[in-house]
Amino acid sequence: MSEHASKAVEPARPMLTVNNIEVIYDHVILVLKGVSLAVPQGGIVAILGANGAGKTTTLKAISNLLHAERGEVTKGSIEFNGDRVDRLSPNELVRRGCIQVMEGRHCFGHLSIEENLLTGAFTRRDGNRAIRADLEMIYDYFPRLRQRRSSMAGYTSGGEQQMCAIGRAMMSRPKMILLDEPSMGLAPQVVDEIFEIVKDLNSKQGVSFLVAEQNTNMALKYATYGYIMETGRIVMDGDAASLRDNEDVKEFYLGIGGEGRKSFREVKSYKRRKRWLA
Amino acid sequence: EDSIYVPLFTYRTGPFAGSGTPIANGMHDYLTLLNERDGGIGGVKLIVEECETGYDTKKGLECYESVKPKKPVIVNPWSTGITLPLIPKAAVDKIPVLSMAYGLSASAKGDTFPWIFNPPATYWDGFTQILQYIATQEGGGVEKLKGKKIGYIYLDASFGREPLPLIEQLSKELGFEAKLYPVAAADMQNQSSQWLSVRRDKPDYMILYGWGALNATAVKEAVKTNYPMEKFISIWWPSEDDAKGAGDGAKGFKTLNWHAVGADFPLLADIQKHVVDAGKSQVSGKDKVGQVLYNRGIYNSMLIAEAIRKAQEITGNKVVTGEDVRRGLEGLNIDEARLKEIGLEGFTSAVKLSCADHNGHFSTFVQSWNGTTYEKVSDYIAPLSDKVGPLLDADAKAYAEKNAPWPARSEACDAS
Amino acid sequence: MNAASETLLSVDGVSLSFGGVKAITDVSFDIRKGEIRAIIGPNGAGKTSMLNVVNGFYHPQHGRITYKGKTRPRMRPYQAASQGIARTFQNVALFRGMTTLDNIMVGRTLKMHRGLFWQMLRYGPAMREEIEHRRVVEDIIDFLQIESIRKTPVGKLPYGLQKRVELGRALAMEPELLLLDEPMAGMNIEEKEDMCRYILDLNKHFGTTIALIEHDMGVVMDLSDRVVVLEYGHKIADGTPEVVKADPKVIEAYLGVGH
Amino acid sequence: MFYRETGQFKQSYAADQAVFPILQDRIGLAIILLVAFVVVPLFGNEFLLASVMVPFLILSLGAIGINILVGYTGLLSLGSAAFMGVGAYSAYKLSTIFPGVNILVWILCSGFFAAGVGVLFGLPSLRIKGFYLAVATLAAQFFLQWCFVRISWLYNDNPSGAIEVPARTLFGIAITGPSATPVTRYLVVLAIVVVMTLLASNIVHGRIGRTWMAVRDMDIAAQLMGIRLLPAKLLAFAVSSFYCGVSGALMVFLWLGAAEPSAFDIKLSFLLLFMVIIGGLGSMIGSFFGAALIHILPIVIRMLPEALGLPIAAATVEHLTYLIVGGLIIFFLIVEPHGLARLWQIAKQKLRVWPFPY
Amino acid sequence: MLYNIFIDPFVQMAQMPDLLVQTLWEGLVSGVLYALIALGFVLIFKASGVFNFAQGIMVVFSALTLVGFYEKFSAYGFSGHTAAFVALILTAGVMFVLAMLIERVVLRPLVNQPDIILFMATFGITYMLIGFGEMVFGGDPKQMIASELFLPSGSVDVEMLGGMVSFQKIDIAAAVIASVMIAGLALFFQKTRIGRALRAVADSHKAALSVGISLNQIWVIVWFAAGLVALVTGIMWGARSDVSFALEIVALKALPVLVLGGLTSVPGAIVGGLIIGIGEKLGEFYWGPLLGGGIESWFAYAIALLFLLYRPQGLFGDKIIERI
Ligand SMILES: Nc1ncnc2c1ncn2[C@@H]1O[C@H](COP(=O)(O)OP(=O)(O)OP(=O)(O)O)[C@@H](O)[C@H]1O
Ligand SMILES: Nc1ncnc2c1ncn2[C@@H]1O[C@H](COP(=O)(O)OP(=O)(O)OP(=O)(O)O)[C@@H](O)[C@H]1O
Ligand SMILES: [Mg+2]
Ligand SMILES: [Mg+2]
Repeated sequence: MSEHASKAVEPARPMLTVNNIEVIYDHVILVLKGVSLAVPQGGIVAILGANGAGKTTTLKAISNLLHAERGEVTKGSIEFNGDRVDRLSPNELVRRGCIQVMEGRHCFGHLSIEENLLTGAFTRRDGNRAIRADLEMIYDYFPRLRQRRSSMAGYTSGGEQQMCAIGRAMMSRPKMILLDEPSMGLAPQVVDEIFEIVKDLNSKQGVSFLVAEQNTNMALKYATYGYIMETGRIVMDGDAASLRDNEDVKEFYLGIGGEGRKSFREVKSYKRRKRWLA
Repeated sequence: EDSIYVPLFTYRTGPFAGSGTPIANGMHDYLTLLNERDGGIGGVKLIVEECETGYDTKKGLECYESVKPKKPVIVNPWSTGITLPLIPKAAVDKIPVLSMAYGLSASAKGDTFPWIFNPPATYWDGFTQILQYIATQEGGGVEKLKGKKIGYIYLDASFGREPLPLIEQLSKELGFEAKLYPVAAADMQNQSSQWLSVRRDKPDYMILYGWGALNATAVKEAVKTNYPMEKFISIWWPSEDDAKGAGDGAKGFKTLNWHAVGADFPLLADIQKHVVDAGKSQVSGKDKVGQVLYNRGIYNSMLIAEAIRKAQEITGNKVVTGEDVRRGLEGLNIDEARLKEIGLEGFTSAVKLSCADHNGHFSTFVQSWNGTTYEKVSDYIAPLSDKVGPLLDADAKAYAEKNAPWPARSEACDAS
Repeated sequence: MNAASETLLSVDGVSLSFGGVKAITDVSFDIRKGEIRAIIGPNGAGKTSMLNVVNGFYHPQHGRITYKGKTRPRMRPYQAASQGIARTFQNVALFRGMTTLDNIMVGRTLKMHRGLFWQMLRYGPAMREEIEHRRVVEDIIDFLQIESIRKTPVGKLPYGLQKRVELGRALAMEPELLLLDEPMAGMNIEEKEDMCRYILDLNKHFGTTIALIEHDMGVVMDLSDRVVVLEYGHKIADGTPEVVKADPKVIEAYLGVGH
Repeated sequence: MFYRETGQFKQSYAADQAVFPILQDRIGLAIILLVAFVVVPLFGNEFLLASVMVPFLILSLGAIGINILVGYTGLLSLGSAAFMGVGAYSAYKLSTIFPGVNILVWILCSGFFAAGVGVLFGLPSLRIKGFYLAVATLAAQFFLQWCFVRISWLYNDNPSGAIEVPARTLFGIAITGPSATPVTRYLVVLAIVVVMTLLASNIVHGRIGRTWMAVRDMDIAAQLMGIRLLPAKLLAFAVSSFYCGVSGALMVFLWLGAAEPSAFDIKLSFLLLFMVIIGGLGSMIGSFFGAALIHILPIVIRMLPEALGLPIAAATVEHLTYLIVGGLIIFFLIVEPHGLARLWQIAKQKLRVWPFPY
Repeated sequence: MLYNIFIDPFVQMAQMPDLLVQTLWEGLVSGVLYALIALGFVLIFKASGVFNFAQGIMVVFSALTLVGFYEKFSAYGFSGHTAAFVALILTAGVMFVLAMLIERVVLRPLVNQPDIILFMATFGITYMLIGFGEMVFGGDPKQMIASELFLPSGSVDVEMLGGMVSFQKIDIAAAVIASVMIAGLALFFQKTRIGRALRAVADSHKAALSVGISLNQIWVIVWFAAGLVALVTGIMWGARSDVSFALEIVALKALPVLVLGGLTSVPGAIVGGLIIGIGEKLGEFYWGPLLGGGIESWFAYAIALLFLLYRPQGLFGDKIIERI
């Protein structure tokens, strides 16, 4: 593993560190088997991995939402800004500046889009004016939301809900956003836009990101650092550029094996996925 | 060691606890007194045990099953719902059932129901007693009821519905007009529409057959509608609390009763001394001793105790069984002299049951609420037995037919 | 693909609105038997609504839908199902409390006929029927390579696998027309490749007609025979992938310059 | 250690589709049946049989009925006690109109009347959902209860207003009425409950059961799979009410012996619903667990002070019972919201991986 | 027969308009009282998606606590009004502690569970409150301390329409208090930050957690508010009949009201209450005798059912979102 190599390129002190955590669902299902990762201050870190690798679980463990699904962190620790946070309530974590955008939207269906966005500002104490300004900012990022601002979120399209969820998280003015599959269900243009927004927030406001993403291409284009997960373990990590050049990653995550990008029609047989470990 | 097991089914919990608690206390304290003061009955200690039914039939039956192995000499279900399933069981299990002025009215017929006792009067008796009282208010006999409008507000369940056939028959015979105001159990505390109808119909008299919160609410609503209280007469279940809630307006509210109110009897003084002051009672205050339902419990236990005594007398055994107590009940004869011995002179009228008559159809009187307590305001009124009798006979017969094969009475009658 | 093959479904001038929101405005297109037809467009363009109209979940205010030569004024969802229209959903709509196997078995409901009486006895005809269909379902499970999660409650599966189970459930209906709403969202390249194979195999070997909504342009362009492009409920282009890809309106509205 | 399925390969889909595919489960079931049919009647005293087991089984049957509706089909109903009442009253009427026919026939037939009424009140379920539907079924509860009071034909104009169970026999042995011994009553109830549980379990494991669960989990998707909601829901109402009806008839005929309309009041509806929830929605065995927790546990608590020789007043015991049962309900929900049945599963799961924690 | 159903009642109404007015007033008052109970349900449902079975017992419990405290104080010789108001404040305190306990012990561990599980948990709470309440207060009915709390008694009798219509002062007070409370709560939900958060929580616990809404805090607030509503309800109902555990049954009356108005709507509670209250009284008074009376027990449900068939989410309830 390239543990020491990663140390060398770490740009700043870590904002978030996850030390060797183990997660169990329902008291019996062991899902994460010792996951460690770090997100530096002002970094964009991607977690990549197949379905069921445990990306979502990792993010939920960090944001303390596991509890609500009868999951539990049984070993290891999580630190945010130098403090242990694995015993905090989710809202306390949001107050400290770490918010998650959950996979699969989870908008408040009975609230209008605008009300949804405003709930994002629940923990903020900096007054109405600032909140309004941010609302405008979100609408500028996602003009589609402005059009639908008074619709009930439950009736909007999948992509609109995804935008709403991301916008809602941004409304809390976080220091760090945990993004779970932000590009899912979004039109290609909007995917580009989202990542541009990520970059924008990162460079202008110094927001750090931890992104779990299937669109590896995109993720590695914008991320500074990446982790690859398989069945509950981190199997590889490295800075984005080195991952992009790794042959295995190319083959399995970027879909550009030796001879460059293939057509989806030409994939001949069902390949068996290569496992690094286990 | 020798003892007689007397279980008491009580309900100190649940929505009817307000009525159940004083009854339970009365029953319990009387029997405890016998143990404390006299060492039981005829020298045999009573084992008095409460089983909490919560006025729930299923729990009541559970109580029954749980006391059955301990050979109880009598059971007091204190709920019509619990009584009914026990009626056929009693003969098989050989445990007499005392359902005092509730339960199945027809069980007064000792020939058909040798094991069931429901003294001192049935709901039908009660209804005719109220009618007669009304008639005397109108200055005469029942013929005075002609042309009168009589309202009947009742719990819309078997208890309240039982008098309906009688009402129908009597209204024809006596020429009064009956107005019915049923109150569903779920609406006990919400009777405004019934009382609106009362306002519309303007009945000359109102008769109440209610239970628990229904009574208290009815009195309040009657006060609210300005119904003249002296014309509002209830069967024997309302307590002091039921009238008190309505404030001064409730003065004049009337109920039937067959025993005195108040603690002014030697026996109750003894209870005060041996039981309450000794901390062996569960009453929450001294003033509770002597209240209507407390004394109802006293009366109930007096019947139990006297039946046991009678059973001892008949059989010559000290430790009696359920079968003996059944005979004791049939031979029950509490005359004035005996009442005086017990320490309850003037508490109630004499009680005498027989093989054929398990009820006695005794007279009751009317008492009136004066703002703090109930006062007796009428003489003892006998029921219209000629009207009620045939109904009872028919019902007992019908019961036996419907429950065929209903066993014929095999228990011999003691000569009395 | 034979361009002249017969039309399976045609949509004529369909308009759908919810209160003030116009989801679809006067859209017409057709799907030919045996083709893979893609529907693309920006978010909120009305793609999902279009599928909902096709299988009778929404009833359009205007326009006609002709399926297998028959026009129905108000198709009910179960009618659509019984005529061979199956679909998957954008927000996975599996029966979360049931296992993978049971979910796929539900897809066979229409093909099973034993009534309450036999079901109650279970042994005998009902069991035979059950086993017969179980065999079909096992084939599907094999095909989709989800053997290992056969008895797992689907609520606990990761998103990607849920999508696969959903496909399996739709396949169990042996559909003639399969509507897929973003079947590959939330999958990585490798899984997408698998999914593409499944779709192509279905299309080729079973001749299933497929209507596909997808935001991954690589997939859409590689798989589909023809593409419809919607924007704000209007159809803005229709044709082969090459034509559509080159259409400036489509580039502006949807693809962006990068693609 | 003992609960391992390793090595138990299924040779056929038939074996795999079995309701109890694992050998140990089948052995366990056999033992339970043996205990229920042989050991309990031999060694149980009257109280155990008459006041614990008979009610427990009857309530379990009712709970299965409700589980079919609430747990499997996801339709919240609070009218189940009334459907039980329909069963009881129709069994009563039938048995008095045709006294010659065996009472068990009528008890089972009463289910059909309940089913019919259930279907009628199930009609709104197509439009109304969730807690709203619960209130619609409350209409059934109160309306039917009102009928039980008002329509005196239903109780043969008995002045007591109650239905009273006539004594009836089967093969010359009294099974209803006062002389039916608790053992006979227990065995009759047990036999009926076992058979009906088996049938219900077959239904829910087959096509119809899957249809119901599909409707429960996502009715829109179910529709698009070709399931017609109304027939599916009405069938669930019918089967569920059938079970409730039989359970109601059994309740009056083999348990209570006589019943007033208030025996079928809203409290019973709630109680049954809670048995199902605490036992485990969508689980047959859960219905039994739930009935045990809600019916047997209070009895045990009530008897404890006496058994331990603690002098606690009956009323206080009752208060404590309420407190403890309430507390336990909350406790179990927190430990496992999916009910005791799931807890049982997890226990088995742990047994499977034992001695490792997971 | 048809005459009795369709004509006679209206003839009666026309002939005795004073009784009609009185009936309407009684309906209005019961409606308001139902609405009060319903309001407690709505509060909790709207704010957490929990259908609180314990609301009925909370009404009883709060009323008993109030009377219990009052009895304790007056035993120490405080004057009526002082004792009553001190008791009132202490009772509010008790309700607050209760809310905290419920949040800590019941709701927090059950976050994000299905509605029906939380519903069940409130049943556990009901059991515990019954057991605890009966243990502490006993089962006897108690008198509500209405006059000590400056609630008016007696009635205003107005001569109108050829008869006497009497309005109970306590009913007028109930109507006023209920209206004020309902208006306040409606504004609170629609217009404030917390109100918005409450609705968000009801929608999805998980999503609410993820945006940093403190469920714990919100639940305490809401259950406390529901406790206060229960207290007011208890006082009002208690003044009508006694305070006893029998009052619990009344809570069932709130269910049709709730459903008719929509489980999530504060104004719905009052509108539903009025429709049910008035419908029920008119039904019982004018049409009830045709069926032998006593139809009130199910009539309310029948009305609610009819409305539901027309609008499955109740008159003002949030739309049930069906979307694929
Ligand atoms: N609530 C739960 N109970 C039990 N197991 C769960 C639960 N949630 C997730 N799992 C299991 O945990 C594993 C990891 O799931 P997770 O959702 O974290 O994967 P993922 O990497 O995010 O996958 P995807 O890319 O599909 O979103 C999966 O095998 C899944 O079955
Ligand atoms: N039931 C409904 N009520 C109100 N509006 C609706 C409803 N269904 C869809 N809409 C609206 O119609 C428009 C089209 O929605 P649709 O779901 O079809 O979009 P889509 O093309 O599938 O978008 P995406 O790619 O984001 O999934 C959206 O703006 C949506 O808000
Ligand atoms: Mg994930
Ligand atoms: Mg869509």
